[in-house]
Amino acid sequence: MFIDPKNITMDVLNLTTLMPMLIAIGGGLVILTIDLIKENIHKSLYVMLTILILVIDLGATLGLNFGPNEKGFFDVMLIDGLSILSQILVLVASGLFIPLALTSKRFHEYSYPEFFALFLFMIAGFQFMVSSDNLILIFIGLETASLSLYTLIAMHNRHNSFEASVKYFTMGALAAGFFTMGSAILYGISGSLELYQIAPAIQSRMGEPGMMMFLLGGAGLLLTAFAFKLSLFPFHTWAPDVYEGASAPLAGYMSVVPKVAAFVVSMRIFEMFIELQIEWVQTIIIILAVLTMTLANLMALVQEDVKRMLAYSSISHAGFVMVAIALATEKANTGIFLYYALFMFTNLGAFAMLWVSRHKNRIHHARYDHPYEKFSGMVKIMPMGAVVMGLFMLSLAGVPPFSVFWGKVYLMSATIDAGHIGLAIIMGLNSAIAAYYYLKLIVYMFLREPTAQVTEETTYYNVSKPLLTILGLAVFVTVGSIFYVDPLIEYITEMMRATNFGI
Amino acid sequence: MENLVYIALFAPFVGSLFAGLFFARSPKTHLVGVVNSTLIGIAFIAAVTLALHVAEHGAVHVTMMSWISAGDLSIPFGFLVDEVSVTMMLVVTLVSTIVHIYSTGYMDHDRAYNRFFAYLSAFVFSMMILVMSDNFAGLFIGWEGVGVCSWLLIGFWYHKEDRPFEENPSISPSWAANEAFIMNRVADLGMLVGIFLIYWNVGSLQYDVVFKALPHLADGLLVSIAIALFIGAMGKSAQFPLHTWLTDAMEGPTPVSALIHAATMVTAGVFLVIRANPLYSLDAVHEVSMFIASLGAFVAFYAASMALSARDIKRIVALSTLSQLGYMFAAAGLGAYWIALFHLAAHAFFKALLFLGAGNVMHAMDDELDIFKMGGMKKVMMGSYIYMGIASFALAGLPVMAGFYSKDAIIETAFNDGSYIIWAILVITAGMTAFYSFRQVFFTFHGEERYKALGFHPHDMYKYVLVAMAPLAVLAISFGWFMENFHEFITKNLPDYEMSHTTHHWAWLLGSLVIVLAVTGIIIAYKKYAGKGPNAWKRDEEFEQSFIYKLVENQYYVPKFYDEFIVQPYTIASKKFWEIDKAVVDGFVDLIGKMSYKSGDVSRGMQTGSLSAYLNWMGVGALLLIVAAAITALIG
Amino acid sequence: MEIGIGHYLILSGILFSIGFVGVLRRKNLLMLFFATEIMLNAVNIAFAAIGNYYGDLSGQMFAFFIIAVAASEVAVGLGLLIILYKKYGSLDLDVISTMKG
Amino acid sequence: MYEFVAFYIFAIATTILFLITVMSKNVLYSMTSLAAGMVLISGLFFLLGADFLGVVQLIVYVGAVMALYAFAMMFFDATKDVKEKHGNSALVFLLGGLMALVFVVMFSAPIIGENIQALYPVGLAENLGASGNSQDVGLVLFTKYLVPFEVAAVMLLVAMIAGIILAGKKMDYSLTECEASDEELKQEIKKEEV
Repeated sequence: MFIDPKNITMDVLNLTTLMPMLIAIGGGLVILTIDLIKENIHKSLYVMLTILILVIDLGATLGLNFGPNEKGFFDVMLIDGLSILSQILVLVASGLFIPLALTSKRFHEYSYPEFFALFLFMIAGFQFMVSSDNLILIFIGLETASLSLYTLIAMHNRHNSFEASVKYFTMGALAAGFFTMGSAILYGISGSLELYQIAPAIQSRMGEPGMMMFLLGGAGLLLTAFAFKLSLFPFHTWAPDVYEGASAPLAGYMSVVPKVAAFVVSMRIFEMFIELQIEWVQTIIIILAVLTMTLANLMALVQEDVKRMLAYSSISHAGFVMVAIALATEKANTGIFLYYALFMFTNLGAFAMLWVSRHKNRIHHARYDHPYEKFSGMVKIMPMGAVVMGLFMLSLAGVPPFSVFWGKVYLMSATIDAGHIGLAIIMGLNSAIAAYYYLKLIVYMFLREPTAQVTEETTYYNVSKPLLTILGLAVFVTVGSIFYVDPLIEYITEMMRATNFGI
Repeated sequence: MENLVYIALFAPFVGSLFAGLFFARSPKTHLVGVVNSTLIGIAFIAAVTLALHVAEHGAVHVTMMSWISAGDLSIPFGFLVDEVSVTMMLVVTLVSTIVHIYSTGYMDHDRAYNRFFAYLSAFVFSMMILVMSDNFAGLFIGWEGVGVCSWLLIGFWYHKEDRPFEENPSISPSWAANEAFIMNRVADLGMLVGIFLIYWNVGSLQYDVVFKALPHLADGLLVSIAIALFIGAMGKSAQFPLHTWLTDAMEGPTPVSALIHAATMVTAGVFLVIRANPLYSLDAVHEVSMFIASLGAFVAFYAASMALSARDIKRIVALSTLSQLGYMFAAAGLGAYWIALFHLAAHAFFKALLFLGAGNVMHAMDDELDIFKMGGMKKVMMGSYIYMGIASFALAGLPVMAGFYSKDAIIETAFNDGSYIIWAILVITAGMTAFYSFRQVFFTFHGEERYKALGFHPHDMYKYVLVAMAPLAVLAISFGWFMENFHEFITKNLPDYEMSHTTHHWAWLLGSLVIVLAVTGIIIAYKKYAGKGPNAWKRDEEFEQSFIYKLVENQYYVPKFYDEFIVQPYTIASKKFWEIDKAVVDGFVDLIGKMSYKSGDVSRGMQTGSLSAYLNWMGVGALLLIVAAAITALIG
Repeated sequence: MEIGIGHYLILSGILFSIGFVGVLRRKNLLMLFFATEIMLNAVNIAFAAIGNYYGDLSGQMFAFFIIAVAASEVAVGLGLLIILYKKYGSLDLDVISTMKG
Repeated sequence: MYEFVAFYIFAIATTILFLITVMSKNVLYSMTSLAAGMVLISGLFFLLGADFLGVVQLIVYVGAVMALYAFAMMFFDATKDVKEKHGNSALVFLLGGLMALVFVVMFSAPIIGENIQALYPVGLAENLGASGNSQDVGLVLFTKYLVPFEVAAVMLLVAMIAGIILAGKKMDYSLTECEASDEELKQEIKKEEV
């Protein structure tokens, strides 16, 4: 039996859409190959190589043509503004994260070249996830990224990190079940796996009896899967433990990059539902968002460990941003990216500060690596460090004119514009509660006397030049936000206009 | 030009951050002083360039952020550099540059040297926002900013104890700082009301939009807005009855007094009235304007009378500031806005000079303020003597000096307006001004060397500081010569004020009258206080017991009145309220706090650490969503 | 009697729920993984059935990829289990709960 | 009729087998019933005309995945009964039952749309005279779904690396928890390896 070769021209395939991901995957393979050829190369080579690949990847991403209908490879790939924007965020955050490997002390995960290969595969996974509206590719990209991430967490090689990894993994597997079931229902009612075809199909069938059942059921299942990824209440339970178990930089990274990717897919899916006038989805998302930010804030209030506090605060921030999905306006969507672009530097900076003072064993507390006591009187020992950490805390608390403030204001104004005044008030109240636990750390750092264990030696334990560079960069971006926030908004808005939302 | 605007605005801010962030806790370093002075100097150069640009091409308007818009509320954050604001910018940056340089010498021995510069630069930044803003919101932000910085700087030596000063009620820097802040808050409330009224009725806070819309508003409303805004101005410019904070604010370091409580911040009220001139020149608010003028004249006289008997060298200068602010308000109230602005600028130069001179004396006398303990210091402090002499001549309004032109113009305005009472008060005050300012000079620099007996060894300031003060001295002398140019420049923006023919006709007489009075005042002061040897001045105990002296000495008992009738009852009431508060409000707040903690603890319970429980939570969540979906779908 | 798509889908739903019960109920990690496999298998039936009734291959495609994902998850999951077992000496979920609060 | 009988046999059998998987206390029983259930599911795939999928199900699941599980089971020596504490079994079954109920209610409604066109219809290769599920699958998989296919390859590579690393010997030492300097540590590891 013989099948005729299909005649497919390169133009139709639009192969360039694949470039960024191919660079990341190729880079990962190069690293694996180098390791095969010569063992025991110092990790700084891999770090540099990874950064190089990330830069090339970023260049390729920026060089792509994009638009609402820029598709490639049998319409599996979709390079619209949303995709470009999120890829930029992912790559920039990764570029900030990787140099944190160059600490003065050796930690387990960085002794593997595979760490860097897996990291690049993970990035490729995220890139696929955001540049497609095909549910299959989204799923595969998601799983590739997640499986790499589970491994990266476990490679930190402590009791806690295995526990964290297993918890994340198991709940992730359950979420995968929900995602696929939700996709099956969407497929059932529309006969397609591509969002741009699903939306009109659903629209034409809206009136049919029983259709609501499927729509809401499917939305509920998908929402479960993404609420898990975005750590919304009550699907957030993994987050604090995983952040605690992972190394500090990875925890900071996880509070940004996977969430950005998940937000992009949520925007594509749930805003489609909202555009179809299914109010239930909107209501449920608002309820989840409000519950998430409030409860996470309350729980952050009673934490004894700074890293865990930051974990809960990241959950709360995610809840805050989730409101924008429910609004589904251009301004709200712009706000999501603005928020994460600003939050990224501040939060990674804060986690990097934890990393600077990270010890191999816990000298301050039997269980926690970063209890509040560790930071008491820090200003006397490490004045610059205390000021920097204080700046990050103020920014996270939303104090003007630091970066996160603009994100908060923009999102709240988008909320008011959409007519949800009450919601905006709840968001404001939550920011007020949040300020309390950020200030608690500042109080510890500036107003307390250092305890006996806190010395110069212990606070500077893990510091190195690259870490300081990253911190400096983060401070710079956090403090100087007033100067670039306006053009940033313009850029994001422009990208949002070049986006395909299915309908 | 846009860049220059930002440079002028942000150079002080950068300086403040530089000193505050990097050196807040490090030991004193001259680097901070030099860098901050340079940055302010840069701002000054930018202001000069902008002034030249404005003179040639007209106003520069930049919008920094236009997107802070929530719902219907939209507050563009823009800056307007026109003839009025650029004048203010020049004054502010010039005086603050010199004060910064001066402070590097004056604060040399202070432990908190770096902190001082952080605050001082922050003040300049706030002041720049205040004058450069193109809307009332920005103005208010700057207004509050200077208030906060002033609070920080008055209370700079917060660690000083309350000191029992026999002539003074016990005043400490922190007490004075709080007093200034609270009085200003009271006044700011009025201003805030004014701003809200404008926003509700016009729907914008942009100056140009507001002023265009004003004539269409109801008369009553306009009067309310005018009064509300003026209350704000009264607080910041220390007009009666909110004036007591200014003299007490002298507890702050002297450079602060020179910059904030003489040259710049206290003139913000005058600036506000000048800025809002389209409002205050409306017919509907004529009464308010008249009130402003009358109050100004009253304060001018009132403050001058208190200065006659004051013994504290800084307090005298402060009271003279108060008096001169009265002059400015009188001019502004009478519609001569450009003259008010001219006097504001001239006053800033000579008053800053006077204060810095007084600072030199204090520095030399180990912070001794009582002029009765000084005398004959011109031998040891020639530089300061010349500067203070020049400044006092300017203040007294002797010919050729800056003060002569501006003050004379104000007095002429009053005459021209037909407000003869105001005119008379201002003329008499001019004589008193000459007397008390020279009383101070003669007490300090002439006569018997009383300090020797007390064991002081005064010496003059560093040379470079004296050199740095020179520009102020030059301007104190010569600023008046440019009155015509200034007039031409500023009336492009502000309404002109024309003198009538009669006034022109009598101008020489009016001028001479003032001069004669001033010279008389100086001569009396000389006779009384400058003598040496047998004619040396002796304390007249009997006179000091007289009612009038007591009245003036005690500032007309206004502070005492405040203390007895406002502060004390308020304290008692506060104590009562505090008790209630502790029981009810505090309890309530505590309850909220406890509840948040409690609910945090409770919700923390869901985080048992067991993966099984987590999966259950997730499962329950998913199920709830799906069941809710099913029910919703079945119902509707 | 005709077997319609509804039959397959209901079967799929029931199997999914069985897997779900397993996930909620199991305390042994290995057996918990079995339950997730059941859920994925249930979804596969749904995809195959819908694809069949539309006469469309996309459903089968999704099912293929789900199988691939399941296989990968097993590899990573078992790796994690082994290392966890080495450290904790147990696969009981209640034992592995040092992080809480 | 044939389809009817086959479906019910497969359906009831898989349900029972999977219930055993979920309920059994013994890992061996649990795993065996899971494998058997998966075999029966491949039968359902054949019924649905998805021949290739059925074959893959058999090979990958029953062949590879179950072999892995069997290996793991031996590693953990979990042949004996597993003790599990069940706090609230009733609640779990209630939740599961509720979930099943919702699915039953949901899927009782007609899901298939009348005017929906198949995008990749079965019988793609029919006009070439060669029909068969495998060929159709191949055609679609290597055109439309080539990208996901390749990404899945990367995913499998990731899984392989993850498995090797996590189960590898190097994980027995934790650099993260060891305060010794890098040099000492290397020596120690070398010694241990020898």
